[in-house]
Amino acid sequence: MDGNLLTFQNVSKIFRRVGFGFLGKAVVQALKDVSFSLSSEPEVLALVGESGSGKSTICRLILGLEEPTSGEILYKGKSISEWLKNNKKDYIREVQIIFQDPYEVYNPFYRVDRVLWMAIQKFNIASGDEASKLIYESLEAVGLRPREILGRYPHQLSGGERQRIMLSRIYLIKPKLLVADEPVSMLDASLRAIFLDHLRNFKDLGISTLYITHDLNTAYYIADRIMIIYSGRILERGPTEDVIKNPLHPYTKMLINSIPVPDPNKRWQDRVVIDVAKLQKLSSKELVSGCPFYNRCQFAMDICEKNFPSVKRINNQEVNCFLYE
Amino acid sequence: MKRILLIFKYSPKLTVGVVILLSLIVLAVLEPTINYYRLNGRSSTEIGLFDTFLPPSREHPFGTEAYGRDVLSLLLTGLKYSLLIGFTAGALATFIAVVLASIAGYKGGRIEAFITTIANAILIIPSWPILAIIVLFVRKVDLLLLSAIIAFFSWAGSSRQIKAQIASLRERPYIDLARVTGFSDLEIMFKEILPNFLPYIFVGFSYAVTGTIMAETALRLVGLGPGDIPSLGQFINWAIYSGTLAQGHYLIVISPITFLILTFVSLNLINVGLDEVFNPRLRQVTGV
Amino acid sequence: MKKSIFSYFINRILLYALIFVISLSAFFFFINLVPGDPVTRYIQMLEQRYGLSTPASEIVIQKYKEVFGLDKGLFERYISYIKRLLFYQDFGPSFVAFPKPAIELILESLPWSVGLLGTSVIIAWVLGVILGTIIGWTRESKISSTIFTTGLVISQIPTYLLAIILVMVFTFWLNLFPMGGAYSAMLQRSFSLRFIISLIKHAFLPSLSLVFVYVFGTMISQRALVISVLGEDYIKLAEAKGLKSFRLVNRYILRNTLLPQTTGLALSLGFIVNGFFLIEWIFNYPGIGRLFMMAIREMDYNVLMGITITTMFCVLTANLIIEFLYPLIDPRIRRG
Amino acid sequence: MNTILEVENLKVYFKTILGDAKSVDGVSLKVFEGEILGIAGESGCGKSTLVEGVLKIYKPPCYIPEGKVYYKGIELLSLPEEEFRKLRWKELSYVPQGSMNSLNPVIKIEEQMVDGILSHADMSYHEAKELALSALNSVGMPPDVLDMYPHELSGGMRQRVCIAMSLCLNPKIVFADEPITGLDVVMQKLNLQTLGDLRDRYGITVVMVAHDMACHAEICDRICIMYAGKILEVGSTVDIFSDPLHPYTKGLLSAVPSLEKRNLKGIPGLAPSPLEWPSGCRFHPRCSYRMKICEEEEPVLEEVQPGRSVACFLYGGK
Repeated sequence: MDGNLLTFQNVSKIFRRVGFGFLGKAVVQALKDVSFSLSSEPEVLALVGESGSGKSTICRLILGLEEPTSGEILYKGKSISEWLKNNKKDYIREVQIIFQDPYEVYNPFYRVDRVLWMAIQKFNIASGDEASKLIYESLEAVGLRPREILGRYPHQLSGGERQRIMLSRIYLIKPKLLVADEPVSMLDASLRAIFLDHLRNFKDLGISTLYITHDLNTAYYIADRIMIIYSGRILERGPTEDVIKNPLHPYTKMLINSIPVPDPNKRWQDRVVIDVAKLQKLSSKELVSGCPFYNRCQFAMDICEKNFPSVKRINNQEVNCFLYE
Repeated sequence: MKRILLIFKYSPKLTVGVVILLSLIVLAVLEPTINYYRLNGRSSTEIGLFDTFLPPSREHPFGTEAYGRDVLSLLLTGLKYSLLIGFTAGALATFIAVVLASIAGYKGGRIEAFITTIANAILIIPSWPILAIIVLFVRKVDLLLLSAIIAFFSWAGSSRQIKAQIASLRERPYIDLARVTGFSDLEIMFKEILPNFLPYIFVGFSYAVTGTIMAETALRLVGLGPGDIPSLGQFINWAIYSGTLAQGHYLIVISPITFLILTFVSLNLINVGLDEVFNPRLRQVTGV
Repeated sequence: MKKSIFSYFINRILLYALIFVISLSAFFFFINLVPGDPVTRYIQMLEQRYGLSTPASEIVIQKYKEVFGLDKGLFERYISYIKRLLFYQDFGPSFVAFPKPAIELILESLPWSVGLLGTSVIIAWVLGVILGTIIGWTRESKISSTIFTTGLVISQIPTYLLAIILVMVFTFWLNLFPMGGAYSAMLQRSFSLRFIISLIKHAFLPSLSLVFVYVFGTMISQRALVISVLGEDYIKLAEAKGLKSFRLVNRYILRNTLLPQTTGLALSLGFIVNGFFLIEWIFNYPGIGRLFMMAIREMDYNVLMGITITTMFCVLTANLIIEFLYPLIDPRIRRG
Repeated sequence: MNTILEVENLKVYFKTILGDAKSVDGVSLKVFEGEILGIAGESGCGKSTLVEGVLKIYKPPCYIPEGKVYYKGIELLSLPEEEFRKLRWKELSYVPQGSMNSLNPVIKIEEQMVDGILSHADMSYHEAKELALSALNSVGMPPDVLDMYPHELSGGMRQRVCIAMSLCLNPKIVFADEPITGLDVVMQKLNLQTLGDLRDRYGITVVMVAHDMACHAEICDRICIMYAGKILEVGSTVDIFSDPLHPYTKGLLSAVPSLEKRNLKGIPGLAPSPLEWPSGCRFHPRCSYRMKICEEEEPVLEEVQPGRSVACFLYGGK
């Protein structure tokens, strides 16, 4: 037991797409040597990366929807495959998720409250009157009026309402670990803040959250710690304030520098320069042994092409970059 | 109930299709009763009950044919048997299609590729000559065997339709949600996926019914298959071989053809109507 | 990039060869496992038809079986059948026209079928695609939706039933078109105008019964494809570009429906051929469809087998040719 | 400042079986020559439909029950289709949404760029290709892109091709509809700056629709805030950000996350449905300054300061 809630130990994931026929299959390296952990104290850890960087794969690995190609994922010191084999019920009760899409996550055939009833039933949370009391309570806890929600079909509710029902589902189950996979990317700005506040308050219920996003802004708003992932590799991690105010990795710097500032008096002063030809070459996803950011990095050195740097600790932050070797 | 009415209101095609098909089914179901009264308990296929080629009259609304049988009675009997074979073979074919498509769509990977290839092969290869040879050489063909043989060659089309749907349903996040709520594979199949593709199963079924009735009619038209089952195809065969056309009694040939076409058209209207109603893009607009 | 298209072709050829061999084998065993061997059934049929009172002796049946190679074990028969087929393209002798080989009968009728069917399918498909694109593009207008509804009904008529109706109306009732044969029996084969007119006159009704139904069938599916393409973002941009209607319809809409529409044609070929067997029979057109019906009446086993296998081969080849066109239609296949 | 485009009481509705969805419900708006105008608002407020309505590139069941659009004094919506077609792309050009597949997947970029040019300009294929090349060059794309198919380019690159395409004919106005949604931040910045260049380097007027206020802050001169099919506030970017007037604008701005401040505030309540907008001021159910009159009467968009309009009873609004 390392005392952590969740630990990734050198996890890699390779997808092989099987096509029918006699020739041709595609190999995609989604994750490479990913290691991180969530402490047993409730915290919000943000995993920030572009689309296709492998963050959704991490989410599916944790939920047991995929298996790692190599490396191990430990939950409370025991590997996930072991959990799923012996104590599947306990595991899925303790590790839950909020999906990105508030529309497709509801089966259009059923009423929306079914997701709550099913959770109660499958996890033996309560029965009879107490169950409906709990459902009322959990809906109210996320700011919904139960009477306007119960008995409705998914298409009768707005995206904001539906996503909040997902929140109330988590409130009902009270897992130990919540994986939130881009939960606000399809919500309007005016609703995001309210949603994120609820998510942050889950910490008080003893729920740790892995907040997966492409948006540094919301990560900054909600997370205690931030991890930056790029092309299947984690490049930098550390306390939110430190990473945002003092980014170390060139990629993190570029990200922060590219975010538009909502203040017309602080417009961008520099211009983005991108070598299009280089970018085109990069688009083919191959198994690279060097730093995945090599092609776009303005500080790229020869060593970066073939080798990937080990973790370097600077103050509270950890970074994988040869600039700090 | 209100939702169902809204569906019909939204799609007139569906309504027309359902009305026609239901009328045909009612006619087929009432056939024994109607014919009992009209022919005083005699069989509609009995030869020489009346004079040959009588013109339409009150007694014989469609006249009589070359062997002195009442055309209307024969039509109803034919309709009954055609629908019976169609629905039996169609149900069998749909069953095969649903099972195989579920396995393919849900498991994916090599199994899916294998089943798809088989289905495509059956779809591509002209099945009618094979069907004809089998029926020709099998000594005793009864209704059930005939349906089974036809079904064997007819599942591929509906399987294609259904598989595409399952494959798209499989990717939906609510399947993942069910999984992390502790649903088993079977529960997911029956509780999450099945209800959503019931309309598509019906679409597959009606394709299969159309296909099997067409195949059966074609077989009977050239005189293959069990002679004791007077389906509409058999009726047309009798009419053609007794020189009905040469003598100018067109109504006798036209009427069974009309019944068949009505069946096919109504099934297709239902298909198109269901697609209009359940097409996800339209669904957002209609809210049903 | 060159490599990927080459491997695509190889891949397709192998796949079709595999499908052919498997369906051929499945078909062979299927037929041979059906109880009652063809020779016995054939002799029984002769007995019944000519009212022979004394049944044929065992020796005669045995003799027949030897000639047709039916005396050996199932697997042995299979091997020798495949061997003959692959090396000599031989289906064995015909029962009825003995000792004329079945392949000769088939090769005599095949060109008529391929010619008539090929022309009809191409005409029907091209017309259907054009019509479907037009009514899809103008789907709001009254005329288009009327055509659509009419097409919905017509496309459901089986071709062979339409053929019966056409024979009834044009041959028996109006006496406008001749019945039977590919050309008038009084004419010699030649390149004269009279012969060609006769050829067209005989082919017109069989062709029409197929074209009429498939034009509307293709039209319906093309309309659906056009409407789904119209919802794509690239159409919105193309409209914003102010393209002329013809270019928009031609290069942006039609072009993008071509791949699924061609796939649809490939998949429905078998079905079309099924109906065509009956059409030839109804019109007494001298193709393999009619030959097949004659062989059924006479229970001519080798001819039946031969026709079925030939049709399989032709349809699979047609499919392969269509799939070879895919890279021309869709660059995503061409470039990996 | 010259007005180059004027929209008058434009309505764009969608027919549904539950009645009309009034996506754009009476919008009046002026676009000045040489400016970058931002149209902001949340999903379903009708901002994209507004652009489609102005360019008349919507499809049934969408229709325009009333409204006028004047471009250099010509009323566009009543123009014959062929006359309007001639204006599109040449004068009024368009950049589609970033995340979507806006390029025809089966023909080469070259043909897609050239056919837009040849539909409007009387020149040879070769000349058109030269034009396309120089347009690509001006957004920093290499010439070999012409020989590619869309699927060989990344999302951000495709978007740059679209921007290059839109300026081939040197149009007067470019409408950009959510031009950077779905792109990664670096590509967002690059493409946003390129859009800014259209005005700075070629003097093209740009109308940009985007839901992210921060994007507007980066490049826009003026911003129009839309809510529930109506415009609630119009003003210069600096004014809007430093002193938002309408309660909705205030709420929207405090909900914009940023790395500068770690506090966010949402707007309570939910967005209304276009099938049935609220009575009176459409924002009143969610507004914390709500008065009695807000439920009954609809405020009018009115100029309260020079170049600054707002539709709210707090500032008159009658």
